Amino acid sequence: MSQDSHSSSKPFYRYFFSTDHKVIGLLYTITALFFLLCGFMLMLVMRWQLAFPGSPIPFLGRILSPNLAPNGVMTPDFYNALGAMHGTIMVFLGIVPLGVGGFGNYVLPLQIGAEDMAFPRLNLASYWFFLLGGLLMLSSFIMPGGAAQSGWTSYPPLAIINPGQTVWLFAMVMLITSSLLGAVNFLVTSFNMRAMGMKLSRLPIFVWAQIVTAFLLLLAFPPLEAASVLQLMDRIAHTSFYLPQGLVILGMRHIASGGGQPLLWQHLFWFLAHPEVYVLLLPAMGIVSEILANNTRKPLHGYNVIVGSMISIGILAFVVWAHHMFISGMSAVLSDFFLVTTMIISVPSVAILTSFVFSLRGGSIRFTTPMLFALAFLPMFGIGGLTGLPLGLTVTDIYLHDTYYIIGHFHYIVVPGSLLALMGGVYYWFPKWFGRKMNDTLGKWHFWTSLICMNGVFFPMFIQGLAGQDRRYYDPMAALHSVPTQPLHVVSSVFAGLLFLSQIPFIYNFFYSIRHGEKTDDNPWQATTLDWACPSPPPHGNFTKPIHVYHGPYEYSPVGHKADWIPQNEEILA
Amino acid sequence: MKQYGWGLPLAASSYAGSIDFGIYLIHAVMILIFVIWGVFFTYLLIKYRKKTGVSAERDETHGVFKSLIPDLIVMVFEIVLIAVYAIPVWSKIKIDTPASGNVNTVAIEAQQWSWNIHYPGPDGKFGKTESKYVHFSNPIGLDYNDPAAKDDIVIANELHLPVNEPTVIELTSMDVIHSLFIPEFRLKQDAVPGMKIPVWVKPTKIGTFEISCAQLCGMAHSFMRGKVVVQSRADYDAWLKSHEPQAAQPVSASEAF
Amino acid sequence: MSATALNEHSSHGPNVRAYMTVFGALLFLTVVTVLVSYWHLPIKMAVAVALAIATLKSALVAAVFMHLRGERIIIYGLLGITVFFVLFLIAGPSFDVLSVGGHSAHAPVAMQAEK
Amino acid sequence: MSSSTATLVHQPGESTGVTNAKLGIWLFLASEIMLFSTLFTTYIVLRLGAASWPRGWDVLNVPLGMLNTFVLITSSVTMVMAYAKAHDRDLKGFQRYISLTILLAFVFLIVKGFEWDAHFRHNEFPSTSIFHAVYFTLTGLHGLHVIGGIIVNSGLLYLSRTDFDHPLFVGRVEGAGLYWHFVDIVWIFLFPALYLL
Repeated sequence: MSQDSHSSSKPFYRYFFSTDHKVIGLLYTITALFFLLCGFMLMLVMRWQLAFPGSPIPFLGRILSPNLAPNGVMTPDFYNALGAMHGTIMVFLGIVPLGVGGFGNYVLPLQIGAEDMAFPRLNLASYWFFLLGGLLMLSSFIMPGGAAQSGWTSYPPLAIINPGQTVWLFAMVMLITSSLLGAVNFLVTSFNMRAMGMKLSRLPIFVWAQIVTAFLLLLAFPPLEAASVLQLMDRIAHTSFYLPQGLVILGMRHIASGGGQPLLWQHLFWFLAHPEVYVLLLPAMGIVSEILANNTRKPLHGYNVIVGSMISIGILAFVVWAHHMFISGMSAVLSDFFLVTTMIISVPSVAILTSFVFSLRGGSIRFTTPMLFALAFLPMFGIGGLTGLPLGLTVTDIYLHDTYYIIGHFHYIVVPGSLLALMGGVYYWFPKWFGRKMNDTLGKWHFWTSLICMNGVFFPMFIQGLAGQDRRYYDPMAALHSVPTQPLHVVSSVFAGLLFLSQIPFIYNFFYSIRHGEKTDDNPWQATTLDWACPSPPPHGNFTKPIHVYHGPYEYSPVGHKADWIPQNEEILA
Repeated sequence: MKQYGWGLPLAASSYAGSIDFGIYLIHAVMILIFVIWGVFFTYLLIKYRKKTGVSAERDETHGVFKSLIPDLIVMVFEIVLIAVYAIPVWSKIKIDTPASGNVNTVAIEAQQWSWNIHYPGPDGKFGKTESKYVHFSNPIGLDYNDPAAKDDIVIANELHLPVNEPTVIELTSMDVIHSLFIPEFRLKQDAVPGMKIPVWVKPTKIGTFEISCAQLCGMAHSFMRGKVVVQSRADYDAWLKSHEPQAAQPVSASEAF
Repeated sequence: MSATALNEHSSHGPNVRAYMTVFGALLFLTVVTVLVSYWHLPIKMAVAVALAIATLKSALVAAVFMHLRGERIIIYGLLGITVFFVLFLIAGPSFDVLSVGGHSAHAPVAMQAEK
Repeated sequence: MSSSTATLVHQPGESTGVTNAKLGIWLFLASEIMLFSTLFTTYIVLRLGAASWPRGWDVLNVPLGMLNTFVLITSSVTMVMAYAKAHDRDLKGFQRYISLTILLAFVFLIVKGFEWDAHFRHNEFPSTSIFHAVYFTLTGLHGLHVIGGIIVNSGLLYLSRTDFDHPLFVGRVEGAGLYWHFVDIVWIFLFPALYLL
């Protein structure tokens, strides 16, 4: 797969085996969007069961095999499988590849003025590990024993007893390898292949976010890989890393040597999973900062505060993991320590949000479609972050843990937070990818309907959480204390359906505009960062003229200048 | 307050009040912060929207750290919240559980999809449990050769507690991780196999409340429900006496079930 | 700065004599660590000694064989951050097992020793 | 070995002064450090939480383990000698030392095979006890890394016939060397933890 693979005639060969970071970035984006859609479908089926427990699923009920949904009504095992796979697909196959693989691969080399990634073939291997891991994960539904059924967190001993977990573990190891290869590639590219003059203090915030994300991926994923290998050994070689002595499962004594500890998995899993949630968040913050600076026509407020906060989030993310385990039997003294570190890490996140809001001050704000998404990110991430406070506090977490309050909290950060910002990124960089703009009216329709539906789905969850509605319940009507809040399930489900419908304009707009979108020049948004200083779509090798960087990334409306922006590769002539 | 509704359920244990105080306080502060930022955010959007001819003013000199003052205030509030509220109440609830010697104790062995409530009986000592004795009629595997096990009472899904007296629950599980969740007591603790975790509660209201499982434990996770009946001391003793095993058979499965 | 120039700078040439001395030291230290374990020291002491010898040996390999001595700051920074997280990774769960020992059905060895 | 970056004109730019290959290898080793420290955490946590833990001397064959440690240390030395020879442009010397490294790696695996076979013969499998589970998993994963090292080194040996004077070749030998020394360091910690304590 040497250099000529890029220009060879056969399209399939040219796309799927090209080592150009732009082609791989697009492949990642489209594959991740497809996986997001699959994960969304699983959630819709779940929502039907939550809204009308025990009633047959309308269309799907007749198609599904009897052991998954006898006469249309889904079994609890199938519900658990849907829940586990929804979580896994959305996190590991959807948002991380979109934010890191898709945008990172395409935009990072452009923004630092490099011709390509440091190791192009490694980049291609990373995509292929991701694609095969994703397909293996999806195919686990049709494997004997069905998909994984013990939540995306797969706590043992349940994960050791339940069927379907082995394929999940193999797919996870492949996805982890893909992310590790990607992280090494990103870090070496950002440190070693910057254009002349692109000092670290002149990097756009998006590049800083990708650097911190790559560090999180690089150092947090291996523990989960080791823990997954141990769980694989438990399942296949009947060792008992996570199985204590003398388990009695459904009346039969479980024949295992015992001596293991279930909490060990939780420690190792959350050691990854907390940095993972920052991996979901940081690319979105990078995209929001690019769009905000561009559309307020003014440099970001407090560049150093944002970069400093991102780096401190990167470091602190590794020392907060056990706030997911306050009531899991972990020692209460350790909970106090993690309570303090959790509160410390909330400070940099708030500092970034404050800097974003203050960046609006004194700007001349253009309400383009990407700007709408970026602006909506701020209040939505605000709700997500604030509802983290009662969960981070040990005492209030006693009541709120494993209730719908938590589901509302992390969905607010991930869906109206990261996903909205990532969609804004698609609208923002679409002209760079294809040289054509996405339709604005469709974009605005998509924005307003998605925003309203997202809030409609997730806000009732806070109320259900306060009423104590338990998480991962196949039949929410079973528990007396969650019967009064059952109508809220119907509200959420209706809005979830509408949210699905509101994505149709986006999908149509995306594929329609590739060929028939309104043609644009190389820099439709008049952005100063280097990714707009090359033709769109950029040729192989990206920059037609040598790049030299003279000043910071967001040189907008300089004093005493006619044009209200100066690209990074142009001198500021006073 | 109605037992169940949209807000927090009835507070029926000694520390439920302090947990509710924390939840209400944080939600009040959250809503306040959100409203203030929301107003400021919309003001900025309206005031600084793009007007023809008016270009953006660059004001990097404007105090970057001055804009972080609101965050500082929130951080100070958080530090005070931790020092004054979180750590003391947490240690009251989770760390200094009353010694299980002289206090009314109950053992709960969760299993896949039911709660086995195990009372020590009049001798106040729990019988030893062995996994090899587990049988349909002896779900927790009580070893009847052990004298302390003779008078133990094992009942499924029905926890009786005396009112206004602290009870220590020795929580464990026999197969997977479950989580004992009693909304009214604001009590939630994972039952981890291989670990015996003491949890204490002092009910303050007589009545019947609900146990539900808060940690995914397989197929019937949502159907694994139990009942908590809080009675006056007299009723509690009477109920206990009515459930004691009459003639203690030496070996065969006890009919206490 | 073409690629080869960078090589010259960072590893200032291999010197075989250093490699051989480290080779001898490593063999010697391996024999020492095996002999020490032969005396069946109390568990805490044995762990400390074995850890010290192993750290010394790996420091030798890293400094001389992996040319870490004359390396650039970024590599030290990278390794420093990794070791910082490794300490947390090991300390967290171990502290949890030790202090929760009281709960667990069979208290860990360390707890039994003290009781 | 025509790598695609070499054909692009390398614009002068900001960099950390460390070659891409070396920085990439060190980043990869950082993730490997996290992987193996997780395995050591598992060992420590399971040992602390276990009711009883057998002494290495009674269960494992310590002399064989010590022999394996010598083998791996020697292979580390031959690896660094191979790098020295590659650095001094001596093809014959390089090929001699790199084949020695590969040979010693095979010896390590064979000795490890004998140890495992002895355990299997006494039907001690990973599922017999938590100690055996930890022993087999840790040494197994380390063995996989040794096999990875063998593949990389034999790749270098094969390519040295044609690309020995390619400018990036010395960097690649150094990278393979760094990886191999790391695998040796993991064994330096693994040996006392499993065999001696």
